[in-house]
Amino acid sequence: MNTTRTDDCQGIRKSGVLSKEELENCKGMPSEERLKRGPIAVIECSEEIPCNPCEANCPRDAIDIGGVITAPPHLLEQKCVGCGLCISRCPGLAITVVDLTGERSDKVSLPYEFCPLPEVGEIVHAMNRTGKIVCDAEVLTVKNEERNDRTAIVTLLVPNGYGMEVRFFARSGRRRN
Amino acid sequence: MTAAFDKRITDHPILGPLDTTEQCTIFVDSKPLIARLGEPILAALMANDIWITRFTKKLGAPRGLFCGIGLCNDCLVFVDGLGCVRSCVTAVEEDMSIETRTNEKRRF
Amino acid sequence: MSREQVRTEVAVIGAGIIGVSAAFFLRELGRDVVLVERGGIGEESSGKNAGSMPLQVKKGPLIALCRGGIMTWREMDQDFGGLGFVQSGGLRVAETRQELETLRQQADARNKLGADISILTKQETRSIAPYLSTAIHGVAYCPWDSHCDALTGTQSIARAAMQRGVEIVEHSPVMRLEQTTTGHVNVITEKTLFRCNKVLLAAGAWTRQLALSLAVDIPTDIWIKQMLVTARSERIIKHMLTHTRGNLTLKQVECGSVLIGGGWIGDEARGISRTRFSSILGNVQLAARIVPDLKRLEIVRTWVGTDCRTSDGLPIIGSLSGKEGVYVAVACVGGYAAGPYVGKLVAQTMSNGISEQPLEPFSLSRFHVNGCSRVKPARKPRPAEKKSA
Amino acid sequence: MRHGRTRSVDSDILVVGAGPAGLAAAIEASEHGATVSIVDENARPGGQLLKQTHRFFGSERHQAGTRGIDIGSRLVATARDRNVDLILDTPVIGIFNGLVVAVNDNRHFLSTRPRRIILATGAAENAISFPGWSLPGVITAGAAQTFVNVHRIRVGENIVVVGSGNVGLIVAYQLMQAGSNVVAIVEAMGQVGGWGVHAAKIRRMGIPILTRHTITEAAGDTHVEQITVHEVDDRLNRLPGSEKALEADTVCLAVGMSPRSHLAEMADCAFTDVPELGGTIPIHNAIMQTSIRSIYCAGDVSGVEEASTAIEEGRLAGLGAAFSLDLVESDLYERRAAICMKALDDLRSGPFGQQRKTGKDAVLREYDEYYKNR
Repeated sequence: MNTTRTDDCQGIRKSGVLSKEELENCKGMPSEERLKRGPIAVIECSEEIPCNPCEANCPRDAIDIGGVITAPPHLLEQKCVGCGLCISRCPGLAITVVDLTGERSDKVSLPYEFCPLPEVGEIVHAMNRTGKIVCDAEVLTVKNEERNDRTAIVTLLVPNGYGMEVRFFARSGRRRN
Repeated sequence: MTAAFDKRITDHPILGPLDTTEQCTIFVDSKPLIARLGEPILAALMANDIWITRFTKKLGAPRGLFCGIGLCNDCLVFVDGLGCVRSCVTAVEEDMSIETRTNEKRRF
Repeated sequence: MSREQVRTEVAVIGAGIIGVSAAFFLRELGRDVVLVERGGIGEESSGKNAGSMPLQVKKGPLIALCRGGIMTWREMDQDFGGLGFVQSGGLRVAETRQELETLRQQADARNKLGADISILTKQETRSIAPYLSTAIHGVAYCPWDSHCDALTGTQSIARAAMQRGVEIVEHSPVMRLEQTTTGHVNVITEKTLFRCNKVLLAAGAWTRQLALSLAVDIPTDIWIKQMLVTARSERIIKHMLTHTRGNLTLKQVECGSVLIGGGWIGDEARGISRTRFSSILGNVQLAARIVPDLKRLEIVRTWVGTDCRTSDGLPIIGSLSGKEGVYVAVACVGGYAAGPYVGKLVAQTMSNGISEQPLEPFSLSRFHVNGCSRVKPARKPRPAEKKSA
Repeated sequence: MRHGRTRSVDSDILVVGAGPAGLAAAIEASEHGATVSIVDENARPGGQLLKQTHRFFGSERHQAGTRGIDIGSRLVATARDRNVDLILDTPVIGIFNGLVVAVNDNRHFLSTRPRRIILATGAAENAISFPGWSLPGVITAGAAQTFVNVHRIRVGENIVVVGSGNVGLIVAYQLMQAGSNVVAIVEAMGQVGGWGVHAAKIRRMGIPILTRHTITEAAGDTHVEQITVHEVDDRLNRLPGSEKALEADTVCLAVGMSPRSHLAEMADCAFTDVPELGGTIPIHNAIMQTSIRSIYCAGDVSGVEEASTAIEEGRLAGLGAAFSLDLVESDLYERRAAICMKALDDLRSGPFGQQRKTGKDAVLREYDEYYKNR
């Protein structure tokens, strides 16, 4: 079934996918300048829902929600170093850490709660926010530490330009040649 | 079901590997089947690919799992010694003898 | 608010078993009939009872009514179906020698009135009903005893009446009745005025209030009683069972459920009836004592129903003297069996002025002296706990 | 049908339901020195928390970021630590004028007349009907969750989820975690019902959310084999010619829940209808006391919300019941109640909580009306 629908660009409420405008207006998105400088969290959380563990767990106080628990998180991009601790803390699994500084490829670290976990070096189908396969990716690291409480953090190597697009992956059964 | 697939979730990213150390034998329509000790009858039936617990009396329509928490009474089966029970909330026991109502000769 | 005016030959008030049957038979006799009901069809006593129809527990003039009733149920079930009618024959159990003696005496009296009861010894009982407790001393057997499905019975008769042209108006409480100078009766609901030649009051326990607007007292009251039903099971009970003491009815219906009743009373608080736990317990204990196999079954539901009671235990049927064109037909405790026949008799009376059985014993005038009620309302039921003692 | 007393229950407070609300109520009340028993019909305590493998939202107070299953085990452990008497496998069958009657696992009646009753009986799932809805393979989302996450049985291979509220979205995700394939989520409204983050999680796995669609048939001989969906207009009328066939063996219905209020009804509690909270619920005040002074309610039975609000309501009910038994000092009572109420307000803020907040306010108004008119 074709999963891309005409209303995909109509925003999160209509389609479940953040539109370009929503992403741009999202307070958890780092600026382009900041993205160029090194790894950083990308918090794709645009709605007012009662939730704040990202703020509570950030060791550098780089996420601000404020007094009202339903306020969407505000990423303080100068403080964030892209440590990735928030990835597994987010109940909505809405946080990734991206590193766009690589010469040939971007890095995307994302939460993965499926088994079996991919292996390092495995080639996977990288998917965008609508589930469309956009490129191949190589699994760089797989971390399933106890502090992440069963949410594994998988870091993918994707071609330059895909770091802000790839948000999920599917196993392909292939390995690096 | 159209295709065969593994009914037991042997590994799970959050819940971990399935514990199958404690098993028991139950008899479903006189056929011996393996169940996990303490699981509901319906889980044991489904794990063994039995999805129909009964046929309705009036229309002969099949019934099976619906609510899963003992509210809807769709999944009634007959257990020797216990009578008519809700299979989704009644735990299996060793040597339990269960009759699904796939056999319409039985008049319930 | 102006009401829509509707002309009809006969209006029947109350869509319980008597009302729907009367409407059915009035239509069969060629009358133009509207049936007006304050709630839904068969929602009160006629839908909430346990469907027991034991003829052998009836006495006096009720026996003939009940025989007619059972025959009418049978005919209707053959005619259009859906009544769940089963003439299983009934056993009335005696737990002691004295009780068996009581049964013997009652059988002698009732057989003269056509009850066809025979007394079976312990051994004979065991041979026809091995499912009964071995402690049973004997039973009275009556081939007339039957049961039906109260959930569908009244509904099915109503449907048949509709198919034959009866108009049924549900959810329309009758506010008052008026006799006009032209000899008509106006039946007034919130939205409609039904102008009719004749009206039948068949509103069960609510008839008393209805008749007040005509300045007539119909001495009935309400008895709240409760019933239980078990999960389906293989066939255990083959007969309609009753107890000499009158506090148990037991039958296994076609789907396999066992219905347990016997007039155990429920509670009432602020107009809402509720089951009473001691009654559930007592009823269950008694049922399991008589049929030990019931211990295996689960009770899946209990509920309360209502019974319309009269002080002498007989129904009130016939025309209201001095009230031209107004008729009444209300049953009594255990009146469900007789219901369709009561409807038939009153339909015949309303249509032809005469019925196949005399209705004099059931006339309202038995309660009245010079237009005044001469009896107190029926007494309060005894507490259930005492019944099981 | 056997009867007789096998064990006696003589606690001050009887809680019905060992889910998040009931456990929280019991813990709170026992903290103030009340003796508390919880009766639950299930073999394991925890209620719906037993199948919530996902992380919870909320704040630190609500153990946000912790998985529901773990919150459940913590609550159970705390209740056991506080000597709360957990009576399991024991459905309560009725409340007769203050007499609570249950049937325990040996099929014996257990009856007790506690000084206070806290009803935390939860909610039951709604269903929708369509041709084929009674076929094996059409199940509720809760059934799917129970069988997948508690009993570890895969309920189907290719699954269609009906309803895109949080339950539908979360269950779809958990079905995927269990190795099933979710074919699509079908939603009759023009937009996704649940939170964007849950929807985004589903979409990026390639699962379509068919908004403005409804299921119109489940076909199959003795099990679902194919699903038909139709597109609908604003008024939910099917658009002719819009039908699509989906190959699926299972349908999960996630179409809302209704409070399980039978016991409150049997106890003669006054009711009000609040569609925002799932239907007819017992009216109650801010500390969850119903119109019957000795009966409190908490959790979904007092209005369908979620586990974090259920826990807060449970605390309030436990606190209120203990206070009414003179076990809590006034200022402590007021302090603790204020904290719970503030937490509830937080959980009900924002566009998604607003509706529930409005519903709860309506219940409080009804309660005041009720007492004014007496």
